[in-house]
Amino acid sequence: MTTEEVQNQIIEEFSLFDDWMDKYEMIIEMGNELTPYNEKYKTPANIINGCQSRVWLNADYIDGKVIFTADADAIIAKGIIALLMNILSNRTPKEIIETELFCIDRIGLHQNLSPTRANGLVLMIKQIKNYAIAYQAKTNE
Amino acid sequence: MTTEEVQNQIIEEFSLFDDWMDKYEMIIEMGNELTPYNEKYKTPANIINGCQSRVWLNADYIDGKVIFTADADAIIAKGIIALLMNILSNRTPKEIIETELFCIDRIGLHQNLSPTRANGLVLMIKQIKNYAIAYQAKTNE
Amino acid sequence: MFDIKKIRDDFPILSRKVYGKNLIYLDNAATTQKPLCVIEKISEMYSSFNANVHRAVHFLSDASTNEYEAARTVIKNFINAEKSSEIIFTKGTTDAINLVAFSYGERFIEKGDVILVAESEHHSNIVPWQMLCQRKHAILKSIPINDKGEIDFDKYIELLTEKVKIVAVAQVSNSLGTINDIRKIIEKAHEFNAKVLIDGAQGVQHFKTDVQELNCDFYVFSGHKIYAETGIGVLYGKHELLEQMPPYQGGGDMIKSVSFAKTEYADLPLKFEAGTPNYMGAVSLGEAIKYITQIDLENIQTYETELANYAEEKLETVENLKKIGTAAKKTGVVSFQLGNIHPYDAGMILDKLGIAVRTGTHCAEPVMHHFGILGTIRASFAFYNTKEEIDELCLGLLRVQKMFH
Amino acid sequence: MFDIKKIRDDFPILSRKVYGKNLIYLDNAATTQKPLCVIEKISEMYSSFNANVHRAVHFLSDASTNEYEAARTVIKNFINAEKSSEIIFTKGTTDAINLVAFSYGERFIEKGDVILVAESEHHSNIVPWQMLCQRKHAILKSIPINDKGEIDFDKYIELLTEKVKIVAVAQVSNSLGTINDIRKIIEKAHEFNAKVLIDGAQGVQHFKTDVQELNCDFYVFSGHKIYAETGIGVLYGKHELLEQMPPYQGGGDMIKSVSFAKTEYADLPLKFEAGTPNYMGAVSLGEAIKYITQIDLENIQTYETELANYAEEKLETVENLKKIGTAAKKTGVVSFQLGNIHPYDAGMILDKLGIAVRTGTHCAEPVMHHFGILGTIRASFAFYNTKEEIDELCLGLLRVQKMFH
Ligand SMILES: Cc1ncc(COP(=O)(O)O)c(C=O)c1O
Ligand SMILES: Cc1ncc(COP(=O)(O)O)c(C=O)c1O
Repeated sequence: MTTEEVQNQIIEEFSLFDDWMDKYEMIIEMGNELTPYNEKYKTPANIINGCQSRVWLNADYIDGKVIFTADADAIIAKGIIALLMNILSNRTPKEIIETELFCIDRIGLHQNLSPTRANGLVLMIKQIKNYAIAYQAKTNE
Repeated sequence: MTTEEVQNQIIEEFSLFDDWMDKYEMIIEMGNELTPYNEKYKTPANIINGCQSRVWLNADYIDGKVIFTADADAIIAKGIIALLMNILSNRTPKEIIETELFCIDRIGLHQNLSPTRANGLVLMIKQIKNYAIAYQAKTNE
Repeated sequence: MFDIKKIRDDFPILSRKVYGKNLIYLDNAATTQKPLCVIEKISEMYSSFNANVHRAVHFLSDASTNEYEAARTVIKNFINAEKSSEIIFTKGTTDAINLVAFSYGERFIEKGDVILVAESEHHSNIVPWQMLCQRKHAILKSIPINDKGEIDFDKYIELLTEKVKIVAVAQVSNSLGTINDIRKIIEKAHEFNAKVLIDGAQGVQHFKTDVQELNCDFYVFSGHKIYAETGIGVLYGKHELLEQMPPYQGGGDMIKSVSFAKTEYADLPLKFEAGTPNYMGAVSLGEAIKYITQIDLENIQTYETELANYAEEKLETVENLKKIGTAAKKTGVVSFQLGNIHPYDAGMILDKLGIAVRTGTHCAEPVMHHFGILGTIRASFAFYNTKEEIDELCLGLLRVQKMFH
Repeated sequence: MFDIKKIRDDFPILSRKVYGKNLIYLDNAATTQKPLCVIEKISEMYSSFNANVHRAVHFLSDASTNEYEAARTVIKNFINAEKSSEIIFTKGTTDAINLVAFSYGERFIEKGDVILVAESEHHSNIVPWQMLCQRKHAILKSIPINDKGEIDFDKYIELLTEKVKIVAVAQVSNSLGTINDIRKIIEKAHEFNAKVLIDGAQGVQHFKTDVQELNCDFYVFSGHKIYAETGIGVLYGKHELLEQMPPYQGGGDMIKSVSFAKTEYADLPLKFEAGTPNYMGAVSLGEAIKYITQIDLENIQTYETELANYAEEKLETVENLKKIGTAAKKTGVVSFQLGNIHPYDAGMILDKLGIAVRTGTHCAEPVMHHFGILGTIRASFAFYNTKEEIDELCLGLLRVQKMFH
């Protein structure tokens, strides 16, 4: 599936719910199901400091694909991370760089990603893209 | 005449004019008729620095009375000084201290004496009272 | 008479909806809402009386200068300063503390001097002193708090020596709500000839403050936390201290005369008000203080105390809720944790219910270190809040717990 | 299309009376009046969107933070900065210059360094540098002006040496109206590796400013002089310079983490915005800039130039009127003396006619020294002024002359 297809699927899943409470329940569930993050990667270098919720991000480059793992101490933040991992992990740098994250808006979670929310998620997306750019540069060397 | 009587007289004189222009003409005239100020008293110690118009004040204590002379470089300020001199110069310290300057308000010139007008007149009145207090203290020694 | 219905009607924002729900605004320690009279005063001033202050001879400038200086007098009376010239308008509490730290520090702080700051202070009452100490090679020490969130008075006394030049303490802690016994703190500091700055940002709006009776050397607060505009604050300082301090900023209005050879500074308060002051902010602050004076700060205090007691008790009934800050004397603020639910998660859910609380460290990280936590949920009250709103908060917290069971 | 009738209707204060006469407001260099859209935006924000910015997760805080940051972007685009983080909100021009003088000075100015400031600068662009030079034992030198009120470029070049670290010059002089050739000044300074601060307080509202094209290092201006609230101003600085500068004030929001042992500062722009910023002021500034952008700054410039030319010519017809400041390039301001009538006397009479002008030294005493005078009468224009108002001014001046014949 392309990143676009994954996003469309997510939008469809969320469209089943009218109520934000149900949406949040879903987000929370996704957070709980997130691939566990290796505690030894909870290094200062991997932390993305938002004022409110701490977010960790680790990247490995394997067989031309970037494998991200991530974690957050707040569950809602973690749920959104899970959602982002579904879309962006295990992709080529090119795919990652080219992906426009339209689904966040469409499922009504844009508030969580407003640059003024001090939760580190915007910075995390930036960081994901930066990794992709770096790995792409490496590949082209 | 008491300072009160002088003030009442001033109020009466000004009451002849409806128009502020005429009142200002009168003030200007009073300024022109002010007892000339001795240039040698234009010392830094005698200057009262308002932002806009410079005001000088000199005091002598003769036979139990305070004789003030004063000057200003703006004519309207000078006119108001003349008016104040008529009321307050050549009086005993006690008289000066006890005088309430009600006429300024009544003839509609309060704006010129608002503490926020940067013309030095409010500071001048303060200074006049300070001289009176100082001379009174001296007398009582 | 305290008529809560009427009072709520005075604040336009309180009738707005958030996500279709009634707004329940419990973030008053961050900033307060504005009564209609303040909002209208601002509009009226800009529509009829706007001109730069102090420097002109025309009608509008006179009018705005009069309003500006009248506001100064209102504030002087409100905190019972001796003179109007002791009231300096600043941008806010932070600006005021920086002014004192720089200007008093520049003149009086020397290498090896000690500055004492409570462990429970807001960053704005820590960092300026840190910066001063760095510049002057002075030493910043923290006065420990106990596990209720109260300043440890015995330890404070131990820290007091002849080397201590400044003690900087909040009237009320913004993260815990503790009312510090500033009278005793000031008295003791003065025995050692230390000067005391009281950060009144969370105190001045809750109870009557008398700077002369307290005998504090400096007192600071923010307009936006006492129902006025943003961008305005107050520094009160004792006249003889302000007189001795060099100016903080240079510019228009703070000088008597300027030449490239020599500049003479103006008298107080203008010496510390360089540039065009925020005269509209000051006027809004005067108006806000007139508004609460008319309601009467004692009535406000009575009502707020009742409300706070209700909140303290009611929150006890929420399972797994752990209060952070349990001082004997508190006001305005209840800070707590909800089981091991992340404050951010709780805040997100409460937000969706229309309830605005603050979550995180509240710009008081040393307090969080003290309690070994990353943050709290903080509900903070104003006199327009109601018991019903506190009930809604408690219901909201139950909902939160259900989601993160 | 520039419809002066419609524009005047946008400014509520312009229809007010003073002493029963129409207000003729010619004191725009001191502060400008506010369009209704700005006044209404302030009311609307306080009535519906007020909450402290940056630190909360609730709806209102989000809304006000978004408005605040949107204003930053509007300003970035308006002066064509490269990044939003180069836009620092300050209290005003004076505050911004003090920030640079302190922070850049703290890091980069050493004993014996030279700072150049034009003789025609506003006190706010002199005194902060004087204070810096005093602290650092650096040397403040003034760039002379000629008798037209223009910076003497040859003398400027003579003053430039490797010792010169900062050149601080106004885009437009507030007392004379001279438009300085800042492009050339900046270029020359950079040849000597000096940094240049441009005081845009009297420029930014009159013509399009592009900080990247100018290549200035710092650019500052005040909100209240560009149709926005008091208490807000802007410091633009090149990113790499701001990065290297230490913070100016300490407090909430400007830090990453605080402990008594160590404090880490936040990234730009927050590093320089300690404490609760004047977010409402910033929003009003964004709104004001949107308003003039919609009218189009080029239309404004065309109209204002026409108006200024008319004023310059018309005032020539007043007997005994002597202009102070006759630069080839001028904008916004006409400064003059009327025979030997004291400016204060003239101002008092004009005031009674409903005409607001400024009299005195205009916070630029060195200029007055240069011309050997104590002060001037200054009429300053905005795009809501009209030729009829200038006619009224001239009639008023005749009246003044009659009174003090
Ligand atoms: C050229 C210039 N610089 C600086 C200032 C100071 O601006 P503010 O008083 O808004 O800080 C002014 C205005 O008075 C000015 O005209
Ligand atoms: C106790 C205390 N001190 C200082 C401040 C800083 O105030 P401001 O941000 O208005 O400068 C605050 C508010 O955040 C506070 O609560």
